[in-house]
Amino acid sequence: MLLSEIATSGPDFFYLAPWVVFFPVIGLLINMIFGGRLGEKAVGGIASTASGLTFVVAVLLLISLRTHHEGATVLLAEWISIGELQLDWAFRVDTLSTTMMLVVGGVGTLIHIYAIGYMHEDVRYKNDPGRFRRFFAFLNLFIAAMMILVTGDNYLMLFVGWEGVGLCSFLLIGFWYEMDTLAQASTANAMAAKKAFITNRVGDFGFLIAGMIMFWAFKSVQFDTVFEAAHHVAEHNPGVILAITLFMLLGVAGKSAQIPLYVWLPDAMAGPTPVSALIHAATMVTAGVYLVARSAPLYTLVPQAQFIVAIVGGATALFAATIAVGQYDIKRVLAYSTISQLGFMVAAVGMGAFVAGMFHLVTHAFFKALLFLSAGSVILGVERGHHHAAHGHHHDDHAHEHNEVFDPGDMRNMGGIRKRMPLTFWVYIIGSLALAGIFPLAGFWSKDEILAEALSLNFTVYILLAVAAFFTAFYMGRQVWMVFFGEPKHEAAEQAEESPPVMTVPLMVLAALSILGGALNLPGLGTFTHWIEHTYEKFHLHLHHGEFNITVAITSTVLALLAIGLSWVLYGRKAVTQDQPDPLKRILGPVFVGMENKWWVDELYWAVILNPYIALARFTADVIDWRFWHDWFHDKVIAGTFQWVSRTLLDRWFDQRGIDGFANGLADSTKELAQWLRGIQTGFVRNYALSVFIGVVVILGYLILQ
Amino acid sequence: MTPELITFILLASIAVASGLGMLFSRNAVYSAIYLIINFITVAVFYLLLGGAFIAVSQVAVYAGAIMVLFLFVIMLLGAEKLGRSGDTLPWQRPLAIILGLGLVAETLYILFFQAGELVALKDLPEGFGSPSSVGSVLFQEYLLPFEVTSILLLVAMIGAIILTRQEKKNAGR
Amino acid sequence: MNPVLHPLTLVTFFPLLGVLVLLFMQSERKNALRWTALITSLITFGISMWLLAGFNAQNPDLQMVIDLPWIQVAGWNISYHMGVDGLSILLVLLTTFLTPISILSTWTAIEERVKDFMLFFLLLEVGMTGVFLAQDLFLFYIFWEFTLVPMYFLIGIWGGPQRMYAAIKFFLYTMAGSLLMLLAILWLGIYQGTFSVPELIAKGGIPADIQLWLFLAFAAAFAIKVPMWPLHSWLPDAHVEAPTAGSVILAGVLLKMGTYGFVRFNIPLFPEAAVKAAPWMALLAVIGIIYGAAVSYAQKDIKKLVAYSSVSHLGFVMLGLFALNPQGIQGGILQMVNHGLSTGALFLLVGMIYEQTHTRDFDVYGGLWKLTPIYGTLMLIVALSSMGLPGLNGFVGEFTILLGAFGSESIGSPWYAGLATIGVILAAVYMLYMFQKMFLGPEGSVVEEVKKHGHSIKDLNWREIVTLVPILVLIFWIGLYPKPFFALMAPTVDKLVAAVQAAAVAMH
Amino acid sequence: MLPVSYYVGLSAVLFAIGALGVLIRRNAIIIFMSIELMLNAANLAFVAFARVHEALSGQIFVFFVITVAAAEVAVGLALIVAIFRNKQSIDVDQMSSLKG
Repeated sequence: MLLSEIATSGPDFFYLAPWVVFFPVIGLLINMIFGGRLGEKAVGGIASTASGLTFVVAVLLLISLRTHHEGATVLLAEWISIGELQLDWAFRVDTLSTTMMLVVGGVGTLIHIYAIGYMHEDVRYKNDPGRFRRFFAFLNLFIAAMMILVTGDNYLMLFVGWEGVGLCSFLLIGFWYEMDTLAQASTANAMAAKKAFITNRVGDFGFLIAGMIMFWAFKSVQFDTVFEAAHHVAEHNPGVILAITLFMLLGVAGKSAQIPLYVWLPDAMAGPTPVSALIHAATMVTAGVYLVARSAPLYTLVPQAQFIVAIVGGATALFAATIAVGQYDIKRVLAYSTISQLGFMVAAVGMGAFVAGMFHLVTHAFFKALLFLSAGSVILGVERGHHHAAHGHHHDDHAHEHNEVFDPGDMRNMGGIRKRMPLTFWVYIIGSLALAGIFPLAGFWSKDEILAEALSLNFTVYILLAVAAFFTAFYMGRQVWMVFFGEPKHEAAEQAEESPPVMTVPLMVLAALSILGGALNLPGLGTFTHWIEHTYEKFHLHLHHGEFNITVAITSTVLALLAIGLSWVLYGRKAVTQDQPDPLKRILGPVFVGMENKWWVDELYWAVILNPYIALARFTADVIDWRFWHDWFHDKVIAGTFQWVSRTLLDRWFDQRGIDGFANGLADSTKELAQWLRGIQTGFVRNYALSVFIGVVVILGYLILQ
Repeated sequence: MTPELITFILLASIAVASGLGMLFSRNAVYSAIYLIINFITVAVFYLLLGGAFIAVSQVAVYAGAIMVLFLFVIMLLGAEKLGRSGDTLPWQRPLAIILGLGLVAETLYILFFQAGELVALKDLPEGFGSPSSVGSVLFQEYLLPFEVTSILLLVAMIGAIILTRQEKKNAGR
Repeated sequence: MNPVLHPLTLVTFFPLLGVLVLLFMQSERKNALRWTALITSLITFGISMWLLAGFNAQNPDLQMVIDLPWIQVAGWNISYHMGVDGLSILLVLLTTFLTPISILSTWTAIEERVKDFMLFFLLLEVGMTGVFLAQDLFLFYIFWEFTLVPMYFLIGIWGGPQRMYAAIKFFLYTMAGSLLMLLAILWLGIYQGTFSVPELIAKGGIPADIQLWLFLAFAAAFAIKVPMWPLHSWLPDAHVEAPTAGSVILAGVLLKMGTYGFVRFNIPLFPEAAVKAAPWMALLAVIGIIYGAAVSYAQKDIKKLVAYSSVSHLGFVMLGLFALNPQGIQGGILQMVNHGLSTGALFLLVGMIYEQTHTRDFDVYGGLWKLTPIYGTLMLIVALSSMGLPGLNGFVGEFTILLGAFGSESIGSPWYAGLATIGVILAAVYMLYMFQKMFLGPEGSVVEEVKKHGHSIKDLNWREIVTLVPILVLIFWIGLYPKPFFALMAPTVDKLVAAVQAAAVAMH
Repeated sequence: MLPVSYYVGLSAVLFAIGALGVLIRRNAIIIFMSIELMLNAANLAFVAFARVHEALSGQIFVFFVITVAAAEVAVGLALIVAIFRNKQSIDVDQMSSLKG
């Protein structure tokens, strides 16, 4: 290639795309096979390097895409090919997938590095250092699966990653599988992991059905083929597209924790904090948003589906935000916040504001990862403090120290931590403000874009989202006041300690990104919009260009500030401790009880779905299959009838009285004869000889007489 | 009464008497000696009937070799006397005697009343029953049976050795 | 070619050579016996590889056919007719592949009457391979019934406490079905004048009403073997009582004889009846999928859970076969292999822990992952494969089956496949339940129990890992790159589908 | 020359005595000797008939009988020795394991 050509066409690194999967797999294998002999540093280093290399590849792809907007598809191998069904292992590089790769690789690497420090302490506190290696193996597996998800060139390959990340989520939620979140022996974490996987499977069921309808409608599940034929199919059979998109929504609801399948995400906080940050905030849960954005050519054809998606997103955003207000666990608040923010994104992509949704996805990845990691830093700091405090008391109340179950994540145990952990405090403030949507942090720009789009596209959703945004600012304010300000409410918080640099440096990087992330898509410039549009150009998809709306921006900023002020009134002036009710409870009464108890949705699911299924399964297994079918029908009816026929009918009546009467008579007479004949067999040789001799004499006599 | 008849009666009485002696003597050694006497008288009968070679064989093989073997075994086992420990078959003995007499009666009846007298009309040719004449028949007409007999003897010999060999149980290996 | 050295004869009857050698060995020399059986089965596997090398994947017809007249009395043309094609090659390979693995798994598990065990095992291999290769109905029937005998003894001698009940039930149940099949075989042999399957297919022309009866008679034998709901009652008994290796072979191969029978005999011999019966078979399959999954979940015994999961998995296979389109049938055949691998591996794994703990009760297990990380990892992979995680073998089979059934014309409605997809969720429910109960949570009481006997629960040893690794390799291979496996059967399946379609068109 | 019938009659008497010995006595050795006596009686008949028919075959037969008898005695006595070793007795009544 000539130099000039390179200059004009730019470098082309598309062939590197499969390496985004290979690098983490290599890292995973190295750690699994040799990890036992390597130290913690090496294991963490290898895993982080593997993750870092994927980021490098993603950056190279980004560079290539700047000149080759159309992207490329890298074919690795044929996968399944039966008749019309042609599925390949093919990697799709375009602006949309590369955005995801950058987020996954970038945030993933930072979290890997952070985890070296975090897991070092975590495995020490929980008394199982051998588990360090497994954590990083799982983390690399996750990166690989997530990369498959975002780079897949067909729906089925996307589904491979889709379930793969679900598996990693399961493994990592259940990382401390023998305890609960308070490190007490229990199956709670394992149950949470199982819950996550099965809830996701319900979503995957929708995905699979969507895939099957798609195949029989389009005879393909490859993106380009499907999207190109979508118009044609929609004209003849719009119901098919509607069905596909709605079933796909079920998948989205599972993976991205939307109503009605969001229930797994709060429980997923049982996993170590880096996992919560990486999987359950920044990357995996956004897969649903990515899926809708990827399927934009389908969704734009069916406004009904779009409406439903948007409503689901908006409702989730508000619903989860209300629950977040009533939570006391620092990570649980963030978890509901994540659900709420995912609702924002889903609502955005549902309305057709794909760029806004993706933009919020990116900025959210920054500040939510930051928040989770800082929360982890806080928890570890409090834990260290608890450790110190316990050692201080070592002499006087030894027994008490061991019996007390201390929850380092309960915000009611904290307070005044800003003095003990200043660095964590500052980055947390940045993350919170970004999430609350305060100018000029990243969250402001992206959330505002969504709200502006909503105002023009779907007013109901706008109302839902605006109220949700108000709640967002409120619960973040509540959290910050409770955790960082006021006086320490527990001696552990009093003695909390700042985290080591291996943890704080990634925090600072993420804080910087949370501040500057908005620059990606400033109003007027629209860098990110143009960038994403390249992907949709091919399908002649005309995206709705949301204009910056100053009214919306001001309204939401005022709302946010109002909410923060309100939270200061309630929580900033007076500390809330474990034994006294939340100040909000006095005002809201039963409504707050509902928020505290997550509106009893889990209980509802147990009552309506899980318990009936378990009862039905037990009934089927025990009564129908075993007692009725196995024991009664087979053993009693079939075998019993046979035995009755053979024993009673044939044997006792027919055989014993009829045939046996005759046969036994014969047998008995034979027996008697034999008994008599037996006497002749004396066993004496002489006796036998006598018989012979008798024979001789008799025969001779006979001959004479003849 | 011809001298021939006298000789016959005399010898026959000895044969029958020695047979009965064998039958009824308590001591097995006596039985064996009675049997030897019996064999020798029979050998004399062979001579009278023109079987010189057979007579000699009878004395040498039967009265000599076989009976010596008997005596040898009797003495080896110390089984000269057998205690009478109640007859297990009480009716065997009378029945056997009756049957034995019956058999003799039947045979004699056949011989003397049905078949008619068997009389040797001619004189024997020269050398009848001599070793050379017996030998020539034996090695011409009866060569194969003769050879088979040798195998029989060999087998009997081996059999006897194996049967009497002391089994060395649990020794060695 | 010399009929004795013909590859099909060799691959079928080579284990008999091992049987002959075993007969002359002392029964106390257990290790020598084990090695002999293992090497015999490995050589048989080698022969099957040679068979594969000579197999032409492009040819849709029977290959390496050997056809010698055997019993030609009174117009009965029974022949020694063997052949292999795309429908059977994978199953033959599965048989020869799983046999050495099962033998290896008995190394320490079977200590009593090792000689007899190995004898029966090799005899069983002869029967199973013969079933997949026989192309003469009479010969097939002989092999089919022959497999019962060694399996009966394997369960009845080396089984659990209820072994005689289970063995007799297994025997009678299967026998009852086969007798109906024998009647149908005799009808075909007498009225069609031949027992040769290809000839019968070529001849066709069986009146539709008779076809239906013959179809049902064959189906009775095969459905019991599969087992299709509601004829599955013998399966949990047989599985729970059988020794580990017996369970592996039972699940891995013997059940496949039923599904194989459907695709080899029922569908091509009676295409019109098959098309007519497809919705009903699909209905039974879907009920089996859901029912098996639900019942699995409620089990307290690990082996029983796996046994009922077979009912569910084989429901998928049946659903695929009666989709009567390429996706469904190819997926169904591949899923037979997948089920053989993953359920076989599950039984192996359960057997391995049972050897140490002597209990299969879920309630006493828990937290094993900490004690046995390798065992836990392998179990996880196999469980994931069994519940159809994409990237592992189970998914490829299940997805193609569901896809085929979803658009199948003969089934006629996507509802069946839609409902069957719920089985995918339920599979996750019971598999994860099993995994969680055994490996996650705090340590179960069994750990203490084992300690009381002066042992501690040990992780897998090298022999056990070697037993499992080949299966794992295939699990990943089929999951990631199933193309060579599909390529083996594609032409044959296409031909079969074309024949059935033609029959379906002729019907209307 | 005496009629040969006399000799045959004598052989019959001797045979009967031998048979009686087999039937009456319990000592295995004496039973054996009785059998020898019976063989001898038969031999005598053979030789007598050979004299009547002037054929040497009769005498040859006697020769064979003697040979067979020798073999028989060798094996028979060996058996007796073996039995004696096991049972410390040669009473045939004690060897009755064929009793039905």
